[in-house]
Amino acid sequence: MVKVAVLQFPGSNCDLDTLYVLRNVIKLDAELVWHREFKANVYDAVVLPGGFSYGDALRAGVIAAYSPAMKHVKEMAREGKPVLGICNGFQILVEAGILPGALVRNDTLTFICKWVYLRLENNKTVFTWKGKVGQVLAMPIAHNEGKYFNDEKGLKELYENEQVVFRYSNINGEVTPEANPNGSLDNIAGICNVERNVLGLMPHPERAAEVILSPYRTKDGLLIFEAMAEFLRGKGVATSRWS
Amino acid sequence: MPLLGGVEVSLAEEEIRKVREILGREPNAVEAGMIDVMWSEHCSYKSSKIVLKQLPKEGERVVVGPGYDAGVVDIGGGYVAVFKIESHNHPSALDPYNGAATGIGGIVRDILCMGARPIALLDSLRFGPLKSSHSKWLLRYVVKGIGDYGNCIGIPTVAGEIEFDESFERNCLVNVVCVGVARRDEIVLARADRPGDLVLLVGGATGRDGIHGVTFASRSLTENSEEDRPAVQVGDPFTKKLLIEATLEAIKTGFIRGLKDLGGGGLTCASSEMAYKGRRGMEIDVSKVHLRETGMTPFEIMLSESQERMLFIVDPAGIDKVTAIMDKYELQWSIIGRVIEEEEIVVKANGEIVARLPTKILADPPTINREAKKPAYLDELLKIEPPPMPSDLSLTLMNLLSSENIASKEWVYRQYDHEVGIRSVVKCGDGDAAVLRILGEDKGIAVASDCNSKHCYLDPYHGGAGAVAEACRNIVSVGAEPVAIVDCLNFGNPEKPEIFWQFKMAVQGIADMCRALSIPCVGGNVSFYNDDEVTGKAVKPSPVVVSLGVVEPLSSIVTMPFKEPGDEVLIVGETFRELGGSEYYYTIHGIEGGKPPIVRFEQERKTLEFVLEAARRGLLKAAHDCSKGGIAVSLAVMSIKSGLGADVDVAAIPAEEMRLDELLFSESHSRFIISTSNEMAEECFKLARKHHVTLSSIGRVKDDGIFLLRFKGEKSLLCKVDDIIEAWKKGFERRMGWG
Amino acid sequence: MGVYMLEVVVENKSAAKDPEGETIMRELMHRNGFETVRKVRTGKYLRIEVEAENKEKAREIVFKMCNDLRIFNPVIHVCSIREADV
Amino acid sequence: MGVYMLEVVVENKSAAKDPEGETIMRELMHRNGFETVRKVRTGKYLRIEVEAENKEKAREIVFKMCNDLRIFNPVIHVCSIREADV
Ligand SMILES: Nc1ncnc2c1ncn2[C@@H]1O[C@H](COP(=O)(O)OP(=O)(O)O)[C@@H](O)[C@H]1O
Ligand SMILES: [Mg+2]
Repeated sequence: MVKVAVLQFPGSNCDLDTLYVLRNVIKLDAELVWHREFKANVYDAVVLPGGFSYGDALRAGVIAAYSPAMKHVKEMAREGKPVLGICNGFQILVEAGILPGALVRNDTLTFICKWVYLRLENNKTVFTWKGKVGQVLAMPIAHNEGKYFNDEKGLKELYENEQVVFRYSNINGEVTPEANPNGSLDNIAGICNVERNVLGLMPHPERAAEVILSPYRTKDGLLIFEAMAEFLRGKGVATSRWS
Repeated sequence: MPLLGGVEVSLAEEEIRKVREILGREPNAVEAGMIDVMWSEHCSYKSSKIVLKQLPKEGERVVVGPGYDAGVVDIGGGYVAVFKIESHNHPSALDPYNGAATGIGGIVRDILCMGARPIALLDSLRFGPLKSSHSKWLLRYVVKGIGDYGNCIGIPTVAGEIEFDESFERNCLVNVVCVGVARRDEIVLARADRPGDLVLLVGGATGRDGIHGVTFASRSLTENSEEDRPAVQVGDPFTKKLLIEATLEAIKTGFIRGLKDLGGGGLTCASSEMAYKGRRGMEIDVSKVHLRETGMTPFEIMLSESQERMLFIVDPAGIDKVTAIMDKYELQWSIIGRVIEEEEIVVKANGEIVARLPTKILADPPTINREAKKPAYLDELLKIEPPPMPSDLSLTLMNLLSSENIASKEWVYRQYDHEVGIRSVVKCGDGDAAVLRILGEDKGIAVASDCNSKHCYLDPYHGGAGAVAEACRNIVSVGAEPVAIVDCLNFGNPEKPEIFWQFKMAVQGIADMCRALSIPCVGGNVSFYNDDEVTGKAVKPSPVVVSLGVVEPLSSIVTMPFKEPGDEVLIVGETFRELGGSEYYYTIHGIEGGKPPIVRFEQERKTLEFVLEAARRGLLKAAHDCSKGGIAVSLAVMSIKSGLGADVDVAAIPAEEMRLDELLFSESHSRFIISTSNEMAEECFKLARKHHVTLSSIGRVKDDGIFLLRFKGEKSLLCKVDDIIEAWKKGFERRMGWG
Repeated sequence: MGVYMLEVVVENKSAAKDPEGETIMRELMHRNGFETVRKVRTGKYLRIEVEAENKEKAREIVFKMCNDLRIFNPVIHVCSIREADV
Repeated sequence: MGVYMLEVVVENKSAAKDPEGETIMRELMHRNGFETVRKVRTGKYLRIEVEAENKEKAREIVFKMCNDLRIFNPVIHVCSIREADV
């Protein structure tokens, strides 16, 4: 049986939500792991949930990035195991250098909580292989520091390596300035590593995994967790890189 | 200020005499300081206690009523809901950011210390009109303070309300609500009843901050309040989040015998109230308390109101297990004393006794019977002549929709995480009340907070009753059954007989309405002295009521937007010529007086029962109560939220004789707008007859993009749906400006 | 007329807590080997370029602005203004 | 051993936008009559007290710390360190 860890840092606050979806909706064997007790070799995948690790002191994610637990996360990433960072989890992955770029304060200068649409740009990752490029997903965002930034060179590399996974779009999948909630570079909402087993995204798929929670009666967030679950069970269009 | 025990206290001369009489001696400085805070209005409820007695506390579902940190009600299936409201008005007026943030911190502790996991926050706010830059500044930072704190600790802010009125210009009101859930057997009480149990202080280190915060809250704001620095605290949501998780984990050990948060009155209040409830005493050694500053005196330690602290009464057998949990979360803790047999609070420092007082003198101070007198202004205000009828009602509606009191509050709730916890089924802006599901059950909790201070000003009795009625209507609107309320009573200086009269009348109104609906009041908070010493002006009386309901199954939830073209639009209830205190008078005509709405108790009950049964039987496709702005605004909002038009015949509205504008904008109670399919309309009428409720079909939902109200063959009010959407959605944001 | 650059720093008063500074010190610095750090306080920094007749006038403008526009709240903050090199 | 106080300011690189500074200038300052303000940049300010043998050592420690602990993110930030009065 595969086992998924939901990694808890002091201040994580979407940990229980993520666990609920993994256990009750996806029916995976998942457990909460306190950052001090986290070990790479025990788990087949790890999710870094949303929240405010260390109260966002200095910069969102930066202190957790120095936690010894992140060495284990890096190791899992290197081994090709699925690593998913949601919201604060994404911020931590970026601060830890596992994913490139920076996440900075929203252009609105405020926290933003709202449902947005995402265009799937890359369906060759562990988390998106069940989707189609161009597919539009509805999910909520809830963050202060979610504006993706990278320098020119960094952005070029992202595209060359097909690392851009989600971009903010309108309902028709058009990537427009109006559809960009926080000022992210190129409307980028989520990226993966070159090997495509690590995904970080600002929107919250765990809040969009049940029809009852969606204003549109959708459950688009499931796509990500289901793809991961089936991948872990040996299914999916695995490329040689993942094996 | 007078002296007691050689220190300045904020007590009246007569109270000082009483202290000496009860004690039979002069207290020392530490004791005097302890008595001073405990006898403050904030801690003792000395002015309000007698009046609050009338509120009904009993009910089948009540597990814990008033007197503890939060009310607890049974919601079935082995679950209880815990909720409470608190004001943080004074600190927020000086430092809106930290004042509001620490308000959230405080109310969360109240829920937590009952043993429940906090699952939702609400905020009920009042400011001066937004044309003032001061009001904008207050609002901007109050919202940021609530958002930053609530978002960080991962508790969604799911609903609230905001009112604007000149009377709040210098005295803003910041009331915050927290809701928790627990299994019934997990509830812990703030009680110390077994001698030998250990007293464990956990969380933030104690500093000099907030000493005398409660005496400050029990006074009016003065010119030099800005120098009153100790009253302003800085919140630490990160530590609070750890405290929440550690506390819930500690309760699971079964060794926690009592639990209380440290808020106003600090260690003095927490220790004496817990001991008093358990009919025991407590010995506290202040030299054991972990401190943030050096050289703190016993006086300062006993009175400090430093944030993010909890007091645990722990079975000695489990102390290691409990402190190991605190260590896991890296929270500081210290064992500072033990429960004792004798009913007294003994404070020691370095082996010496520095204070020794009977618990009763601290936890049960004498009450005051204040004088009440009906204000002279009232009769004058009621007599006001009706203003002329506007020539363009469409424009009038647009102006109302874009007014700060009615326009969408999206600017505010965008900044609140209202989804964390994955329980928010009906979120901010979706319905009259928020609905939170109970994870793993087909059941939800609905909550809404309400108060119309303009109504209350003109008639505090019906205003108080109306706040209960409106809060319950909001619960029923989403298909839930109201089961209990809590209240937050915001008034001016109770030493003024006119203010105390307002207070008494409002509480009576709340109590009578609760009785009429058979709904208990399980808790509350009183905030007096919301007045300005310079101008002598008090806030409009604002008894905020939070109603909590249960909705089951979740499929019976009803929301506000119209659903499909062709659906029938109906109005429940009758409209009276009650425009006093209406948004229409205030915004369009600048009038403050007139005859305000009264609550017809029996009719209100029947109306609520009808709508609830209709919702449960699946007859309602949409429901919305009529409140601020009257029928016209309610209909418009249902149209706006759906993007659908409507064609309504105003002449079909059951009402007493009045002008068209009065009919459209009167704010009479006991009314709802509902929509239903043609097939179900007949059932609705049958049900209305059964409940003896007036129901009238007034029009249809349309998809032509037009919002139209006809009257006697004429198109009296006609707007494009896109235009009313624009007016309502942008009205607030436009006033606030950036970010 | 010249252009002058001024720096504005807004911090919590020293008697008030600064939880962010405490967290940075404890969880980031001390934990990662920089134990000799004794205290960290955080603040907000603004660099302002303003047109004025002279240095003193520039300072006056910025001072007035910080007060009038509530760049800081005297209840809880201290605000310091200094000159910087353009 | 002595205690030295250093200031660290983290700002966005000049090529990167600073929406907060722009908003403060446009919406707060210009709109309220302070039109002579030409530019506003915001940053994060840290005041750090560190124990060290001497000033130079203190500076070295803080310098190393800023780099090692990502006090700034080199993709977007610049960081300046200066001495301050204790
Ligand atoms: N301060 C606030 N915080 C969170 N939500 C709010 C706040 N003010 C209003 N709301 C939400 O906006 C919606 C409309 O509120 P309100 O204007 O009071 O409507 P109504 O008059 O119909 O009750 C509700 O869902 C309410 O919860
Ligand atoms: Mg309502």
